[in-house]
Amino acid sequence: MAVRIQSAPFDAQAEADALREGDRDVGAVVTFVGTVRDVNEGDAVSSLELEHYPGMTEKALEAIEADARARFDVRGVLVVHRVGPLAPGDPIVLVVVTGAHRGAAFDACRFVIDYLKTRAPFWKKERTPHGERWVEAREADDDAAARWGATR
Amino acid sequence: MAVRIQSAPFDAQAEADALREGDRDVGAVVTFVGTVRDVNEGDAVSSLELEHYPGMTEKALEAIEADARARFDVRGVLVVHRVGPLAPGDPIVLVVVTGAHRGAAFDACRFVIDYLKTRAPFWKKERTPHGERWVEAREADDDAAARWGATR
Amino acid sequence: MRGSPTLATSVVRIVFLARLREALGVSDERYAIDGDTSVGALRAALCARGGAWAVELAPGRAVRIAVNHALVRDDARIAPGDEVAFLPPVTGG
Amino acid sequence: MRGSPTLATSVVRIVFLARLREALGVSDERYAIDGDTSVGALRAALCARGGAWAVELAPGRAVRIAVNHALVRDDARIAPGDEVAFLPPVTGG
Repeated sequence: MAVRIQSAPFDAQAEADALREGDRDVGAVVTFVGTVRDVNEGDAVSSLELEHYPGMTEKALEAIEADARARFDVRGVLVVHRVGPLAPGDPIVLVVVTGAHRGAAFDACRFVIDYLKTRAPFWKKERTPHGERWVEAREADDDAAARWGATR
Repeated sequence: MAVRIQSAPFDAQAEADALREGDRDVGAVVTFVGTVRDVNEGDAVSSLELEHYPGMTEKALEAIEADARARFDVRGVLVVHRVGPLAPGDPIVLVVVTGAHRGAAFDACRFVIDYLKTRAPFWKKERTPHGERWVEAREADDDAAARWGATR
Repeated sequence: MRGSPTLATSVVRIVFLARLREALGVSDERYAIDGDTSVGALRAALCARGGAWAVELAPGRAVRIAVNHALVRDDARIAPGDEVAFLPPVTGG
Repeated sequence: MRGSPTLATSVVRIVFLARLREALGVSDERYAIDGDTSVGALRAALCARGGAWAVELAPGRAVRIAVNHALVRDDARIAPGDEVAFLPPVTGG
């Protein structure tokens, strides 16, 4: 049950091992990693800057994690999100969920990233051949979150 | 697009990095790891032996991988499954799927493990306080596979 | 008309994030509120500054507002010492 | 009555996996088939050996059969040189 915001990269295997450390009842580990693509809305992306709202972002992630644990029978949830300058191919976010069985672990992992994308105060600014621009929110992300029957 | 059957452990981060190597259009990496639980059907499990049917098992995994790529818009699929003696906490199987967006990557990863559990010729023999026994197939796994609208 | 910093009135801290900060040219400011104000009223008052304020904070614009780090609706109350943040649609993950 | 290994007849290789291998006490055997045989007929013939064979390969038992590494139904044909595998329900992953 951890949330971390950092600029350094992360190692998904090491994080997953740490999360399930000593918990031999875990049978399933589902991990999502979001990475920087080198194209967005048809334009090449040469770099990306991640901004967050210190204090609120951590609280928002913790609330999402608590919501996931309330909805799904899982054992561990970890969210690591990077901020600062990133390049194409770089990992941005890591969500790890451990559980006894894979069904709840898949659902919870997908729930966390779907909610993070629409509720956690992060913003991406990308550099393209046409200059810098703030990334627009994607309707597909709102739809994805809505599918979970938002509790708000 | 790879399938490996091995006795050695695997590193999910390294495998995922290799799978998306040089593919900057990847925005989502979904990984499933199945691990040995120290309890099954209420009995403590002290060790596990994984058997497979050399030749057929590889073909079955390749067929599942091809089916996943036909059904879902994903960029890369990797399946690594261990055989031989394993202990509680040990990783058994790794499924990694890369894609431009997370929806298809989650679906494909879940599809692969659901089909693997009901179609790939592997068998687990566990050692419990009551002696060795072959693990029974779980109906929940058949249900999970059925949900994908099996296309024989 | 910016809030007047008189002793009697109390002050809230307003924070602008990401694209809004750049569009408005302000990252944060101390804003004097007189007594019982709502989030909606504050937004309208800032909007009334005209220019980029009127464009970015117009009612139709997708701006979320948080008071002390919690997302709120327009009818939420603001109290002295609160931190009110104006957030563009989020794009993390 | 085990298949008789005469020259005229042809032979298939039968493989038994996991729990079946242990229950039947056989991992694989060369089995003579006379001409055109189906998977179902082969299963019935093995079943007719009685004992564990009759128990494990009885029609109701959840045994899958693969010919040359592909799962098949009972009506599938078997040809000389084929490898026929008897598989208990799988439990991988």
